[in-house]
Amino acid sequence: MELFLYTALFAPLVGSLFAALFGASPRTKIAGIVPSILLGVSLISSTVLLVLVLITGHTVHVEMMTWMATGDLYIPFGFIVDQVSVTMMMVVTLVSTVVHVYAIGYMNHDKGFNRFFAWLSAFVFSMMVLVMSDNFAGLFIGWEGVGLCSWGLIGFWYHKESATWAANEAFIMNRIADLGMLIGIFLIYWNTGTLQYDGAFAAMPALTPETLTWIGIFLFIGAMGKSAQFPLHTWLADAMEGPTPVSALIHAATMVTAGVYLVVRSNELYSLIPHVGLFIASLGAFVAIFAASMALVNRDIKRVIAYSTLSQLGYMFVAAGLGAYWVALFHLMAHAFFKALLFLGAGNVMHAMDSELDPFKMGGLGKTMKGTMIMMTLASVALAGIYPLAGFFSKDLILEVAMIEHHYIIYSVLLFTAGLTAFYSFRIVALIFHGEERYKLFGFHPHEAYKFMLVAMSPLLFLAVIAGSFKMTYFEMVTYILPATEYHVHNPAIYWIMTIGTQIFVIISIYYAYKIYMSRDIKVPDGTSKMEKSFAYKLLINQYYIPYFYEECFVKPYRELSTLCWTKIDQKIVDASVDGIAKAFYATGENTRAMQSGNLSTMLKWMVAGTVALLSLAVVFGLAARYSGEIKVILSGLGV
Amino acid sequence: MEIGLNHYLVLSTILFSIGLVGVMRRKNLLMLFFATEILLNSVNISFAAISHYYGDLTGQMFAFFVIAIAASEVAVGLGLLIVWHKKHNSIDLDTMSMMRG
Amino acid sequence: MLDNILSILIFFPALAAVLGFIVNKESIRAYGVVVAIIEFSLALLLWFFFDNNVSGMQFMETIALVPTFGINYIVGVDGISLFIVILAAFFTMIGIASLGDTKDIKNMIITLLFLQMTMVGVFVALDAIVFYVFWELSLVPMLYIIGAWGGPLRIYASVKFFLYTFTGSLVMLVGMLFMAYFYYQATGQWSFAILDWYRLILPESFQLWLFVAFFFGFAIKVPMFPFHTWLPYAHGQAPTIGSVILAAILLKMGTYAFIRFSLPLFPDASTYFMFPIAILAIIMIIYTAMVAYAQKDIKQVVAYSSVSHMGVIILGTFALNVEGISGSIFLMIAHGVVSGALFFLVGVIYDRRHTKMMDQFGGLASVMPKFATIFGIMMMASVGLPLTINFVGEFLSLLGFYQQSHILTLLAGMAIIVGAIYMLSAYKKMFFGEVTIEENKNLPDVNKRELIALVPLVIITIWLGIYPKPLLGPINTSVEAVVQLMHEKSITEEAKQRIPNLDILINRTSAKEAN
Amino acid sequence: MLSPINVSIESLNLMTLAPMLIPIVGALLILVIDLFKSGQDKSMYVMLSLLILGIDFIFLLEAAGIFEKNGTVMGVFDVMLIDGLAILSQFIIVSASMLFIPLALTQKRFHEFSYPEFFALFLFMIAGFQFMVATDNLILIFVGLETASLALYTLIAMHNRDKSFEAAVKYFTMGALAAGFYSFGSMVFYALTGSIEINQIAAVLEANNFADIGFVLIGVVFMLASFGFKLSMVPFHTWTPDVYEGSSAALAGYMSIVPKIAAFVVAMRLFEFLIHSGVVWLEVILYIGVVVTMTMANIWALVQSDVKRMLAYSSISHAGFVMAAILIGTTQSNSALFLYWILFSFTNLGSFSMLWISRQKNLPAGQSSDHSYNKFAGLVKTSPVAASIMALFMLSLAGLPPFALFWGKMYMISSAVTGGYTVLALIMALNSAIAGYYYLKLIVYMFMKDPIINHSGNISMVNATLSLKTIIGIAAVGTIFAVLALNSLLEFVTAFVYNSGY
Repeated sequence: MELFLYTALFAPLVGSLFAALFGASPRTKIAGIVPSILLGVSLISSTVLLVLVLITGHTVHVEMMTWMATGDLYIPFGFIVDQVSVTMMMVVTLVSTVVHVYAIGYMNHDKGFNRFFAWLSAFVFSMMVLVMSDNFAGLFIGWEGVGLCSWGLIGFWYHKESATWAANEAFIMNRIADLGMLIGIFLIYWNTGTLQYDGAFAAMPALTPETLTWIGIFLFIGAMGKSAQFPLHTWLADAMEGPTPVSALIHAATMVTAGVYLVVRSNELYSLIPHVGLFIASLGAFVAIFAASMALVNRDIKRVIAYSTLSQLGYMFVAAGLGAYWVALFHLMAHAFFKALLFLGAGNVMHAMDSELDPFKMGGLGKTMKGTMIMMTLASVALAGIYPLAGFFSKDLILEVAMIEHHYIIYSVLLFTAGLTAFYSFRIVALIFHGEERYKLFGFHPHEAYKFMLVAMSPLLFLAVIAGSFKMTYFEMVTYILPATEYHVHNPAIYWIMTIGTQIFVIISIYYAYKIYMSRDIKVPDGTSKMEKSFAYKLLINQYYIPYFYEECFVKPYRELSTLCWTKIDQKIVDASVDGIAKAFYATGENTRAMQSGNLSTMLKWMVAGTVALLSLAVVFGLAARYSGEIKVILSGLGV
Repeated sequence: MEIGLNHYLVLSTILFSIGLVGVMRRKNLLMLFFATEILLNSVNISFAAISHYYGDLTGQMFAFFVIAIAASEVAVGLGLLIVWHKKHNSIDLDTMSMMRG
Repeated sequence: MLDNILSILIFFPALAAVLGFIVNKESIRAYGVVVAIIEFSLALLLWFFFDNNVSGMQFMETIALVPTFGINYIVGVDGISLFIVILAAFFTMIGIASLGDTKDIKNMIITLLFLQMTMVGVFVALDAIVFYVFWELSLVPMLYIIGAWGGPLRIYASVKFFLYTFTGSLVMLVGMLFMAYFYYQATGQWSFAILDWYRLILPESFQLWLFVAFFFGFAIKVPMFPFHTWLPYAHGQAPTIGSVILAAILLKMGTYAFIRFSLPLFPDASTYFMFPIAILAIIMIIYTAMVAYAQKDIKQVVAYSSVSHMGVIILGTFALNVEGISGSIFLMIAHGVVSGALFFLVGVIYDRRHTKMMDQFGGLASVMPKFATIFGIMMMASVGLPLTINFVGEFLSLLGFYQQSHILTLLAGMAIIVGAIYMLSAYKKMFFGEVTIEENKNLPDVNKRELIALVPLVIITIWLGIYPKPLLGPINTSVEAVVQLMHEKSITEEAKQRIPNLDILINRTSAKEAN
Repeated sequence: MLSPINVSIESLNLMTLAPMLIPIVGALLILVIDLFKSGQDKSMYVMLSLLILGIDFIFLLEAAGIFEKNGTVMGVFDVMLIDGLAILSQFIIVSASMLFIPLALTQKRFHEFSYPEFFALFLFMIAGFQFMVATDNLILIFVGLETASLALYTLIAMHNRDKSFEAAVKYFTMGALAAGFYSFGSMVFYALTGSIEINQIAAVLEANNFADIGFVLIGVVFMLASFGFKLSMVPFHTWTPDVYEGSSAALAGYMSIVPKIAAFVVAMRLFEFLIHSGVVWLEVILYIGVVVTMTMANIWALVQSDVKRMLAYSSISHAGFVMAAILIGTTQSNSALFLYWILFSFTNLGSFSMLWISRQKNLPAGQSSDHSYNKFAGLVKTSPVAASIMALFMLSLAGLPPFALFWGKMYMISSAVTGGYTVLALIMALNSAIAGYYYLKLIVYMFMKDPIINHSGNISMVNATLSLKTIIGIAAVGTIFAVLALNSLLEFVTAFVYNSGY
């Protein structure tokens, strides 16, 4: 079994290195194909492992070699394949294989073709390390690795200022979160004495609640960074600067879900500290609606999808926070499929509209791009959670969880968000594929993407449709290690009301979306319409002014402070004082060298003066010595 | 009153001070040498007086040595002075300040 | 041969340098390279015969110099110094090998060889005075290198470098003389041998004063805030090779000396001053990182970044536990490799464009892809990405200090954020965006000679990042001995409980006596 | 009624007198030779005086042997006093002179060496210094002092330049004043104790344990003044830079070593018993004097533009540094003094000889002085060896290990530490840091600047001859390998100092 494990893990690395060989040379198909094939291999071996775990329930655990060992610290390169990680492995390998194949077509004309695949496979490798590692340090390796790769891929078109800026923003924001994670790791080490999952979690029940709370908080800060939870969310939307396959793979399916994975992975910790869990859940709920609201008005299809990702992550955190770890994981998996699909569809559209992103400039594309339309529509349906598609099973489950755990506020928030979700998803679907063909005004000549790209997307489509039916099997499997709580509203009445109600609500929203955005008189907004003048619109389109806020309150001050530190403190104070001392000596010399006037009689005067000075001192001392008694008397008289 | 040791000492101190003042004030090299002579001889007086007071000859020996040394100093000094005068035909101190700082 | 391999390591380059005066100008480079290679292979030999399980000094040699005053020529290596010695040999080698066409290259190479002697000497000396001799002597070649081959401000920079360090070390000398005097009072005989001093337990008040005296010498060398201002000038003006050696080896002398002298000699004082120094270190980390961010000259960025990293090293050193100290020693090596490589890279671009101003570049990634890649790897190493050499060191240092103070470590951890900020923005300025300036349009990519220097460094960076064990093992062994010694020597309660007791038996015997 | 004097020759034991007599006899010999057959070449005189000094040296070894056997020896009506200090200082005096005299054999012809009187006076001067150190009788000290000084004035003047005359006159006049101070001081002591032998003075003063301290201090002040002049302590130092600049580089180097060590020995004899018997005032004054002297001199040296003048100030500062030994007054410090001075004499003589070797006949065009910094700019390009050697001496003077002077500095500072003068130790250390700057300045000029004056090839060697090169070679070797000789030197010095009760 180790063999499969290592293949699953290292095949992507090999692919990446292979592509990297061609890094400098002009684009060659081979640099794209070989990594894709290797990913296929990785996918197969992951499947084998999945089957094994599914059937036998055994887990594979290997320790490759020592990494760091000093003092009491011992960190190996250890990898584990258990129910949780195998899920992630499946998701990662599957989606990335699809994306690779898709990208061969998508990046066809890009001169950075080879570089792209090197980065992409490298990303998959680090993601695999992240999910397969059996200790926190290994996790951190993957954690930083995916950060690096996403930096490289967001900034893939490095000649674009916005792209590179977004890349750095993403990296630095993740770094902020990583610091939290690092501290969490330190806490775990100094309290449990190991960084191995099993050891650490085994030791945790013995620890004091506040220690655990701190650990939980710091680890979650790490998770917030990767999963772009508020307030560290701004980078995700900007990350859409990267090529669309990247968005599909990294910023929808895999990397951003790492945070959820972390929380699920440390469920034993979080189940000890429910209050932190509740906080996570609340934050999740907030982010869900917060992101959805921004998605309502945005005029950039990729950003809309990004926000929806954000909001779906919120759902997952609600589930995880409320202790329904397997639900979170399940939604993670389902979401990965349809969200990737959605992104790839958006990619096709972009291709067709040569990188135009404003849906208002499209419309009626359905005629030219049937395949894409079908896929995106189905994906949106799934996302909206209509029976019997994947979204229904995973998402509504989360609602039920909230209900059963009696967190009605969270429940209602999520419910409302479900409506919003449906609305904005179909808003863009409508704007893109239906209604008047506005793109003609802008002289675009859309065309459907390559066949094989569509074919590549089809597995995702398939899964997006049927994933829901795996629910029970999955439950059986994953609850080997996750707390097995069935979430069922036992009162059938309420259950049905809930379900039907939700469905109706969602459908209504969809209907409204179509009604508004399919109407003939949709114009490209020019900032004149009443809605655009409204405060709410401004607030939303500007992402609640949070990016401006960050720019004003962190970025600018930091830059100014740095300049100040350099020009003022470092040069004017620290350095100047050092030079000042030296200068002082030199100046003293310059000023006193006049003493050496070179005139003989001055010299003689100096000698005599010196002698006289000494003499007077001597006399004073002598007198003092002689009359010491009297002096004492006088001093005592003075009361000294 | 008859003259005691202290009077001699006071006298020599006064002479010494005069010598010092001369050394400081005089700008003429020759006068400067005279002043130094005064210094040494003032000391001689008190040496003689003290040795008489203690009644041993050491002091007077010292005085003799001082005289001898004074003489040789004058010899060297005048030599230098003459050379200087040849070169600059002046023996004013202020002419000699080529080196300074 | 092995019995006095250390002396050979020290004096072989010096001898070669003296003979170098005779060698013809044309073939001096080859000569230098060969000598450096021999030296390096000797260093590797040393590593090969080094016994990883001995915590004490190995290959010790003792020659009486001034026995009446207790000055003896004593040298030896342990896990702490071994790798820095190898690093010094290594950097001199690739430094000479990759030396571009410089004016009077003969003097340069001879100076480098002398410099190598002093560097090796500092790290293997086990007698305070011998240590001091090499410590001071190392200033002279560096002074010459900066002053003769440097930029416009070179004389100011070199003199500042010399005098600043010289002043600090004179205070340190007074401290050493005091230490010897105390030893004399305690035992009735003079001795400057460090291993003798280790046995001396001083009252706390003495420790505090001596610690301060030594601190001046070391802190200026490191350099610690606020004594760091000589460094930007030195780096800014020095030729590439000068900066490389300075950053890679010379700065390590200070941090090494902290571990060799301050900690074992004054455990209580070290505990007493731990927090003040940690705060200084944190200022170094954050403040200099911000200053680095404000720079317009890429070389200055790297210079300030190395100050920032030295802050982490200091922090790890004063964690006073095995994890931290091992981490800081490993980080010394790591920072040597990485910042050395970065200075090489800056030199590469400087040779092409004769400017170091970042606004003169932009979009280089498309012009010089190889260069951009290597620079990228090294930058990522410098911001401490896992599986690069730097991460191991930083992780361990911070991990170690976390035991002493949580909040301070949190602050120090900002290193990974601020570091990323200045490095990434610098990289963005230089390599990303469109190529705007005409001269940059067709710059040649890195050539063979430069690759000779850079490729090994990249390999080391990755290799030791993935598999640090070969270094961490010996380091750990020796550090455990040091920590144990500190614990046993410490007299105050606080020190006793801050410095962990490993209850291991220290064997200070050299390998020879051991078997 | 006077009784006939009857003294046995043994009780005189004239051996004690021999080392002084030899140079005197030699000097007379030279004069006589000139009388009979004038116009001999200088080389003959040089070698002759070298031989004489050699003999003197051998006799010194003899004396040293005697001392090691049976300690301190008095002689010639107990006027001569041959103890460790005397022998050590005479060793330094004679060997430094032996290193100096070959410097007369220069490439260029210099006026003074053509006179045999030069060499005669030189030998007289040495005799004077030897007398000065080999007695504790104030008269004899005075005589020795003056003999030496008068000879020295003349030697300076014989360089026969305006500057040298000026220097001679200045030195002479101030010397005369100092002589006045000296005689007055000794008069005071005589008045107080009725004796002119230091050990007896000490005995008497301690007997009535410093009854009228006031007068003692007055005496001390005048002694301080006169020796302050000899040792060029601030503010009695003003003559030093001018005289050094005025006289030839070689002689300047000589002056920075030999007269000072003589004066140091006397000062040691005179002041240490006072300090040990707890005259706090003197301790304070010396403390101030030492610190001011070394610091101020360093600071003035910073701003000099002429190397020789810089070295003058630097040697003032060194003198101040060493004066600390007398203040500390432990055996270690006193032996540190001698150790320091031996090492210093090597280095300093070496560096002055480097100036001497680069000395043209007349001032180079566009130069205000013989040895301006500019003259040495870019020396490494024209003659690297010379530059390296000069740099070596500079580094040694700056106290950079492992060169000679570092060990002296280290031992001196260590003696301050052990003597309990912590602050002083720090000040001494930091002063070497200040001093570092101006020594470095020369190195910077030589190694890092481009030639300013376009000198044709080896300006640094115009005056070079084999003998000069030899001397410099000796100095350089001594400077580099000092550490090897250090142990034996230290043992030797310490033994001598200790056995003579200091």
